[in-house]
Amino acid sequence: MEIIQRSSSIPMSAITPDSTSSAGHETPLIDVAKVGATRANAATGPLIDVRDLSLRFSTGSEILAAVNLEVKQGEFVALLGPSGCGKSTLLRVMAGLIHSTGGEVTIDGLEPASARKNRHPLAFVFQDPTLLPWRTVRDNIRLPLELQGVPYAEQMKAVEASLPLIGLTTADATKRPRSLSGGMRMRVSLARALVTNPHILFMDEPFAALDDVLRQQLNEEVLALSRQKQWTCVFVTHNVAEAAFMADRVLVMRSKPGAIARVIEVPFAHPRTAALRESAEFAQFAGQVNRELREVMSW
Amino acid sequence: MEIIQRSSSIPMSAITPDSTSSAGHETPLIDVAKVGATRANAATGPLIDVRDLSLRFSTGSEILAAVNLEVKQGEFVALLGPSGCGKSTLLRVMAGLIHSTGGEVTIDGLEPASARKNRHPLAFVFQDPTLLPWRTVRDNIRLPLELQGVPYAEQMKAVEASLPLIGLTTADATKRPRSLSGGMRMRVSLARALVTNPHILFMDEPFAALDDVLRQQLNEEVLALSRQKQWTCVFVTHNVAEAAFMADRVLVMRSKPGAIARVIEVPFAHPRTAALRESAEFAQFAGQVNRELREVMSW
Amino acid sequence: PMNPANQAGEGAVKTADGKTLTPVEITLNWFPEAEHGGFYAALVNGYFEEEGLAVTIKPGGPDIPVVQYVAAGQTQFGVDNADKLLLVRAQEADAVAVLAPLQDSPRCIMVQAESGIKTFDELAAKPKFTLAMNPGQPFAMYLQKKLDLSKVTVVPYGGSLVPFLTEKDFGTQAYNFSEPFNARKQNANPVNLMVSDLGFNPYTSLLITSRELIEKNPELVQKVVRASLKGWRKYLDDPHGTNTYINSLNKEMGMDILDFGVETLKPLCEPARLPAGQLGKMDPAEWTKLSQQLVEMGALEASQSAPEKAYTTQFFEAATKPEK
Amino acid sequence: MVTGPATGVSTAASQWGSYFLRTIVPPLVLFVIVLMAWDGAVRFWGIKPYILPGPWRVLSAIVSSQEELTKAFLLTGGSAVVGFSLSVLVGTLVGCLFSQSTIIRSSGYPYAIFLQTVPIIAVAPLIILWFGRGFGGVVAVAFVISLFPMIANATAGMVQIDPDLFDLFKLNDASRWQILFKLRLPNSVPSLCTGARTSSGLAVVGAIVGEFYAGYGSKHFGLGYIIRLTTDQAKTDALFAAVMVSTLLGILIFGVVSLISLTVLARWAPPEVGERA
Amino acid sequence: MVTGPATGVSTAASQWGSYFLRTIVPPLVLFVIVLMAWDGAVRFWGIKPYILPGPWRVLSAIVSSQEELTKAFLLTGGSAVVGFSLSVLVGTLVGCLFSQSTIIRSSGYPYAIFLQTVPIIAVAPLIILWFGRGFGGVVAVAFVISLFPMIANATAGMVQIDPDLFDLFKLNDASRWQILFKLRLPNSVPSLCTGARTSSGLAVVGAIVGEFYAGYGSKHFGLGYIIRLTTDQAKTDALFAAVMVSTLLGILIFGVVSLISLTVLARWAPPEVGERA
Ligand SMILES: Nc1ncnc2c1ncn2[C@@H]1O[C@H](COP(=O)(O)OP(=O)(O)OP(=O)(O)O)[C@@H](O)[C@H]1O
Ligand SMILES: Nc1ncnc2c1ncn2[C@@H]1O[C@H](COP(=O)(O)OP(=O)(O)OP(=O)(O)O)[C@@H](O)[C@H]1O
Ligand SMILES: [Mg+2]
Ligand SMILES: [Mg+2]
Repeated sequence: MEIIQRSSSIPMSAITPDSTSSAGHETPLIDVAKVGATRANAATGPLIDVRDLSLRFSTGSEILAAVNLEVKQGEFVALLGPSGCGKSTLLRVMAGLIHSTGGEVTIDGLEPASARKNRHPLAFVFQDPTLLPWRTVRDNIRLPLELQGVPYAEQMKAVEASLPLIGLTTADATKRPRSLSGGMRMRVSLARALVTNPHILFMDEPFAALDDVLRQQLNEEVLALSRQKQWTCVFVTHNVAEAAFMADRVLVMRSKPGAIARVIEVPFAHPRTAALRESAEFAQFAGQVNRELREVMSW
Repeated sequence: MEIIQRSSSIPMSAITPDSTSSAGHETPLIDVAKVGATRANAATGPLIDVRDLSLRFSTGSEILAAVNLEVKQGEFVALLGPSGCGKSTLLRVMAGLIHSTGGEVTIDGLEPASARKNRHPLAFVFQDPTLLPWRTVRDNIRLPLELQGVPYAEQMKAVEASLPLIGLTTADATKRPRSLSGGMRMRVSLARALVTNPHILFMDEPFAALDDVLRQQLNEEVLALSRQKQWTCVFVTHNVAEAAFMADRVLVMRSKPGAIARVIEVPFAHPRTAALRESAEFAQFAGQVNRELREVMSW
Repeated sequence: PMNPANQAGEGAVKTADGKTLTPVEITLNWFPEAEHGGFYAALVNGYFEEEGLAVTIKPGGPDIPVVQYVAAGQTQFGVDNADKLLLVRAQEADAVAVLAPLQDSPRCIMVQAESGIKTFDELAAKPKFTLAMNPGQPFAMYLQKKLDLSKVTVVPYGGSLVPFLTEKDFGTQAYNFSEPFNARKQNANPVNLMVSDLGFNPYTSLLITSRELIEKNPELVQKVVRASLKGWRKYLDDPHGTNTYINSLNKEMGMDILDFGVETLKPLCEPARLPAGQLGKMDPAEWTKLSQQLVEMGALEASQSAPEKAYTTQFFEAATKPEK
Repeated sequence: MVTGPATGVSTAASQWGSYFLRTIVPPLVLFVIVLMAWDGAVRFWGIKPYILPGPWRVLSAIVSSQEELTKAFLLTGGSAVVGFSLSVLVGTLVGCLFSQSTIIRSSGYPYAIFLQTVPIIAVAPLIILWFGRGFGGVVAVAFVISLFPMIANATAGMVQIDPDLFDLFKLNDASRWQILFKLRLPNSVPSLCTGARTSSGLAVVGAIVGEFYAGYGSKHFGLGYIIRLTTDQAKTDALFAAVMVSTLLGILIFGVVSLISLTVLARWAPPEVGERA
Repeated sequence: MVTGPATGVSTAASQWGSYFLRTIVPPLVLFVIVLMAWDGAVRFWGIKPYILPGPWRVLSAIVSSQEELTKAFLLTGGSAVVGFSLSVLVGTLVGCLFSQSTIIRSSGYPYAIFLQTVPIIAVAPLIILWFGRGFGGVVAVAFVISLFPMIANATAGMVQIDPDLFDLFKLNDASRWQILFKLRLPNSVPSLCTGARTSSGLAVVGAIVGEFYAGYGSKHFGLGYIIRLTTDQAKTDALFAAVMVSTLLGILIFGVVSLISLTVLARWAPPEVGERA
C-alpha cells in the first residue's frame, strides 16, 4: 500500500523491531537521533500524557474521573471496557475534540489541538463511519488529503493503494455511502484515516462491523502498517483477542465514572503473525485479559 | 425478564429441550399438538422457505442470486459471511421489507408480509440502532407494544423487565438516544425487539458494538429466552464463536452475488452454558467454521 | 359563507334615552377624508339619529370593493364613484346610486410647476415625461384615448408621492384636495390639470345601496338619503365640528388638510351651473354621457350598459320636496 | 459529543450572562453601527427626508405617535399571531394529508402553490367578501400569505424519513394513524420549526397587507393603515416609524417562534455546530 | 434499502409511463374535478360574476386575450426568474456568512427578517430610486420578497451538521473556506432545495407586485399590469384569467425548481418514504 509520505516521516531504516517481550516498555522504541526534531520530546517522556482527567457533561453526570494514562511514541495501546464506560469520550478528549472539566491532556507537551496542528498530525476513526453522503467512496477516502492540499494525482494514487487493503474493489470506489453495507462503510472510514499517514492514530472500534476473517486480516495489516510507519495508536475495541493481538499495552476501563482500572502489558514480540493467534500463550493471555475485564465489570 | 405474553404463545411446559446433537434436525423441536393452531403448519414443513431467490437493485448490480434456505419452527439459524455479501439484504427480503426480483420467500406458506400480519408476529433488529431520536430509551423500547395496543401499565412492566437483561439502569431509561454510547443504543434496539415476544426474530449484528463480556452474557440470555419462548431466529453475525454458540445451524454466505455457500449443523446440545465455550469441542468446531468461512472468502 | 343575506338591517339598537334605532352601515371607498365629510357631518350632528338610525361608517382603503359589498348585501350603503358603479354593475352587481354630493370630479393630474406644463397638450408634448396612473381606471383610459401619450412614459401609480417629489418631469394621478396639499407640505409646487376639463367627469362619492334594499325597505333608504343630504349641507357650511371628529378618528388626517379639503370641495359640490338647493342631484344626461364614454373607451360593452338602471333620483326628490 | 461539557465553574448566572453576551449584545452593537451609518449617509449625501429620513427624525416620529403606534402594534400583532397560528395548524394538517400518498401530494401541491403565487391584491376582495372586513379579513390574508411555507416544510418533514424507521413501524403493523402520529409528525418537527420561522415573518406582512384592504373599521387602526396613509401623504418619517414598528413586530414574533423551536428541537435535531473550541 | 429494487421487467419506457401515471395524471384529474365543482357551485348558488366568475367565463377570457397574456407571461416570468436566481445566489452567500459565527448570525438575522416584514409599498420608492423603473425595479422587488426563505434555509443547512463530520474536518486542520465549501455548502443542499421551492413561488408574487409599483413603461405589460388593469375595470373574468396565468407561471417555475431539486437530491437526502409495498 502506498501512502503519502510526509517529509518529516521516519525513514524505514530507522525502525528497530522491538524484540523484547518484557512487561515494561522502558526503552524507547526508536532511535531518537534518527527521528528528527519533530519527535524529539517523545524520547524523554510519553507522547500522550493524560493526568487526573475528569469530565462532566452539562447534563450533570460524571463521565470520566481521575483518568491517568501515558502513551509513548510509536506505542499501540488498546482500550477495553464495558459499553458506555466512556471509551469514545476519552478518545475525543485526547484528540482535543472535547475539553475536559478537570485535569489535563498533553501531546508532546502541548494542548492536543496545537500539537495536532504543529507537529503531530492526527487521524481519527469514529465509532460511526461519518462519511459525507454526497461523495463517492473514493472522494470520501481522499478527503483528508484534499484538505491538506496534496496534489490530486497523489490523492488518487493513495486512494487506489488503500482500496485493496480494506478489501474494496475499484467498482466499489464509485459508489455512494448509501449503497454500501455497514461493514463497507466502516472500512471506508478506516481507509480515510490511513491514507493520511498520521503521527497519531485514534481508532474507535474500527472493526466491529466486520466478520472475523476480514477482521483478522485487517488487524494484521493495520498493525504491520502502524509498526512500519511508527504510528502511535490508541485503539478502542470490544474484542479481547483483537486487543491482545494488536496492542503493546491493554488498558481496561471501568464505568460510572469511567477510569482506567487495569493496565496489562502485552508480552508478545513483534512482528506478530496469524500464527500467534493459534498459540497456547496467546489463548492463555487472552483468557487473562478476559478475566480482568470480567472482574472490572463486576465491580 | 418479564415479556408480554401473547395469548397464543406456548406454555412453558410445551418446551422439550432438544438433546440430539446430530447433524440433521429432522424431528420437530416442539410437540405440535401443544403449540396451538397458529403454528400448525410449521410441523409439516419449514416455517421460512426461501427458493431460488435473486435480487437486483435498480442500479443494476446483482446482490443475491439463487439463494435457497429453510428455517424450521423454533430453529436458531446464524448467517455468516463477508462484509457486503448481502446478509442484511437477505434478512430484509425474508421479512418482506424488500421484494425479490426472482424466486420466492414464504413464511408458513404465505407471503412474508401477510404471514407477519396474520399469524407470525415478527421482530427485526436492524444493523443500525434506528431509534426515534425524540423518544427516551424507555419510550423507544415500548414503541412496538404501544403500536400493538398493549395497555400502558403492561408496556412499562415489560420495559422495566427488559432493562436489566440488556444491562441498562433505570437512570439510563430516561435518556434520549443522543446521549447514549454506540453500544447502549444497539442494546436498546435489541430490547425493543425482545419485548414484543415475536414468533420470528431477525437480528442483524445486534452485538457487534459490545465488548466480549457483555456480548457473551447477552448471547446466553438471548439464546435462553429464544429457546424458552420457542422463537424462530435468523441471526446475522461476524463473530464465528457467537454463531457457533447460539445457532442450531450456521449458513455461510459468499458474495458477488450473495448466495449460501455452506450449511453447517451445530453439534451442541441445549441448554448451552458458558462452560461450552471453554470446551475443546467448541474450539474445534469454531475453528472448522472459521476455515469454511475463509475458504468461501477466497473464492 | 357567501353572500350572507342582508342582516345588518335587522336587530335594533336602543339608545340611553330609550329610543329604538335601526342599525345602518355605510362603507367608504377610502380612508375618511373630506370627500366623505357630509356623511360624517350627518353622524356628528345627529341627523341620522333624528331619523331613528344608528349609523356606523366604515372606512375603506385601496381597492376596497364597495359596490360589490353593497350588491352582495355585506353593507347596506356604500360610497363610491359613478364609473366604478357602472363597471361593477356590468358584472351583474345590482347596486344603485341614490345621492351625488359631488357634481364635479376632483380627479386631476398633478405636475410640478417647474416642468412648465400648464395644459394636457403641453404634457403630451413634453419629451421624457413620466406619468403615474393606474392604467385600468376609466379616467386613465380616457386620457390615453383623448391625448396622444406616445411620447410619455406611463407607469403604475404606486400610491406614493415620493417619485413626484424627486423628479421634475413627473406627473401623477391625484384628487385635487389631498395630494396637492401634501405635496405643498413637502415644499413642492404642484399644478393640477383637471380631468373634468377634458370632458370626463363622473360623479364622485356617490351614496350607493342595493336594489334589493330599495325594494324591501324604501323608507330606510329615504331616511339615510335625507340625513346624508342634511349632513352635506351642514358640512359645506360649517365643517369644523365634523373635521375635528374625523381628525379624532385618525391623527394622520390633520385639521389643515381637512380644512383645505372642504374649501376645494365646495365648487365641486356646488358648481356654478347647479341651481341653488340642488346639492346631491343626479342628471340623467350625465349618466348617459358617462356610459357612452365607457363604451367608447372599451371598458364597457354596449350591451351591458344600462345607465338608467344605475341610479334613482326618487329619494333625492322626496328629500328635497318642500314640506307639505 | 452532543452537548458540550460544562466549563469549569459554570453557575446558572454565568451561563445566562454568556448567553446574553453572545446573543443580545452583538445585534445591539450592530444596530447602533447601522443607525450611525444611516445617519452618516443621510447627512453626507444630503438625502431628502421624503426619500429617506434620518434615524433621528424616525425616532422622534416614533416617540411623538407612540400611543397610536402601540395600539396599532397590538392590533396588527394580534391579527398576525392568529393568522400565523392558523397557518401552522392548517399547514400541518395539509402536510399530514399530503404525506399519505404521492398521488394526493402531486395532485394537491399545485393548489398549495396557487395560494402562494396568487397575488393577494387580486383575491383580497374575494377574501374580504368571504371572511368579512375587519379582524376576520385581516387574519384571513395573513393566513393565506403565511400558509405555503408551512405546507411545504410540513410535507417535507413527513415524507423524508429514515427508511429503517419506516420499516420498523410496518413490521409492527402500525396503522396509518400510528405512522402519522408516532412517526411522521414527530419526525417533521424540525422542518415545522424552519417553516414556522419563515411563516411568522410572512404573517406580519400578511396582516399589514390585509389591513390595506380590510381595515378594522373606525377607531381601530393597524400598522397597515398607518403605512398606507403616511405613504399617501408623503410623511416619510411617520412612514418609516411605522415600518420600524412593523419590523420590530416581525422580529418579536420571529424571536418567540425561534425560542420555542430551540426548546422543542433540543430533543430532536443535531445541535448547531458553530465554533466548538 | 434505499433505492427500491427494480421490478421484474422495467424498461425505461415503462418507468416513464408509470412516472406519468403517478405524477401527471392525478393532478389533471383533480383539476377537472375542481373545475366541475367550481362550475357547479357557480350555477347552483347562482353566484354572480362580480363575486366569482364561472370557469368557462374565465377560460373564454383567457382565450380572448391569449396573445396579451402570453406576452405578459413571458415578461413577468423573466423578471421572476431573474429575481429568484438572485435570491438563490445572495441567500446562499448570506447563509455562508451567517454560518461563520453565532455572533454574525444573531446580529444579522434581524435585518434578514426586516427584508421579510417590511411592507413593499413602504420601500417601493426607495427600490425604484435605486434600481429604476421597469425591469430593474421589478426584479428588485421579486428579489427582496423571495430572499428570506433562501437565507433561512441556507443558514439552517449550513449550521445543522453532524458534529462528527465537523470534528473530522477540524482534525484535518481544514480552513474556514474548506469547511465552507466542502462541508457546509454541500450539507446545505437539501435545505437550499426546500428554500428554493418556497422562494420560487414568492418570486412570482414579487414580480407581480413589483409591476404594480415599477411597471415596465408603456407598451410592455406584465401580468401585474393586467391584474391591476382588470381590477380597476372590475372585469372579474379577465382578472381571474390573469390570476390563472400567474398561478400557471408559479407552478411552472416551482415545477422546474422541484425537478432540479429531485435530481440534485438523489445524491443527498434520504429518499421519500411513501408507499413501499
Ligand atoms: N452528549 C452527551 N450528554 C450526556 N451524556 C453523554 C453524552 N454523550 C455520551 N454520554 C454518556 O457518556 C457515557 C460514555 O459514553 P461513550 O460513548 O464514551 O461510551 P463508550 O465507552 O464509547 O461506549 P460504547 O462501547 O457503547 O461505544 C455514556 O454513559 C453516555 O450515556
Ligand atoms: N440501495 C442500494 N443500492 C445499490 N446497492 C446496494 C444498496 N444497498 C445495498 N447495496 C449493495 O448490496 C450489497 C449487500 O449489502 P448488504 O448490506 O446486504 O451487505 P451485508 O452482507 O449486510 O454487509 P455487512 O456485513 O457489511 O453489513 C453491497 O454490495 C451493497 O453495496
Ligand atoms: Mg463508544
Ligand atoms: Mg449488513
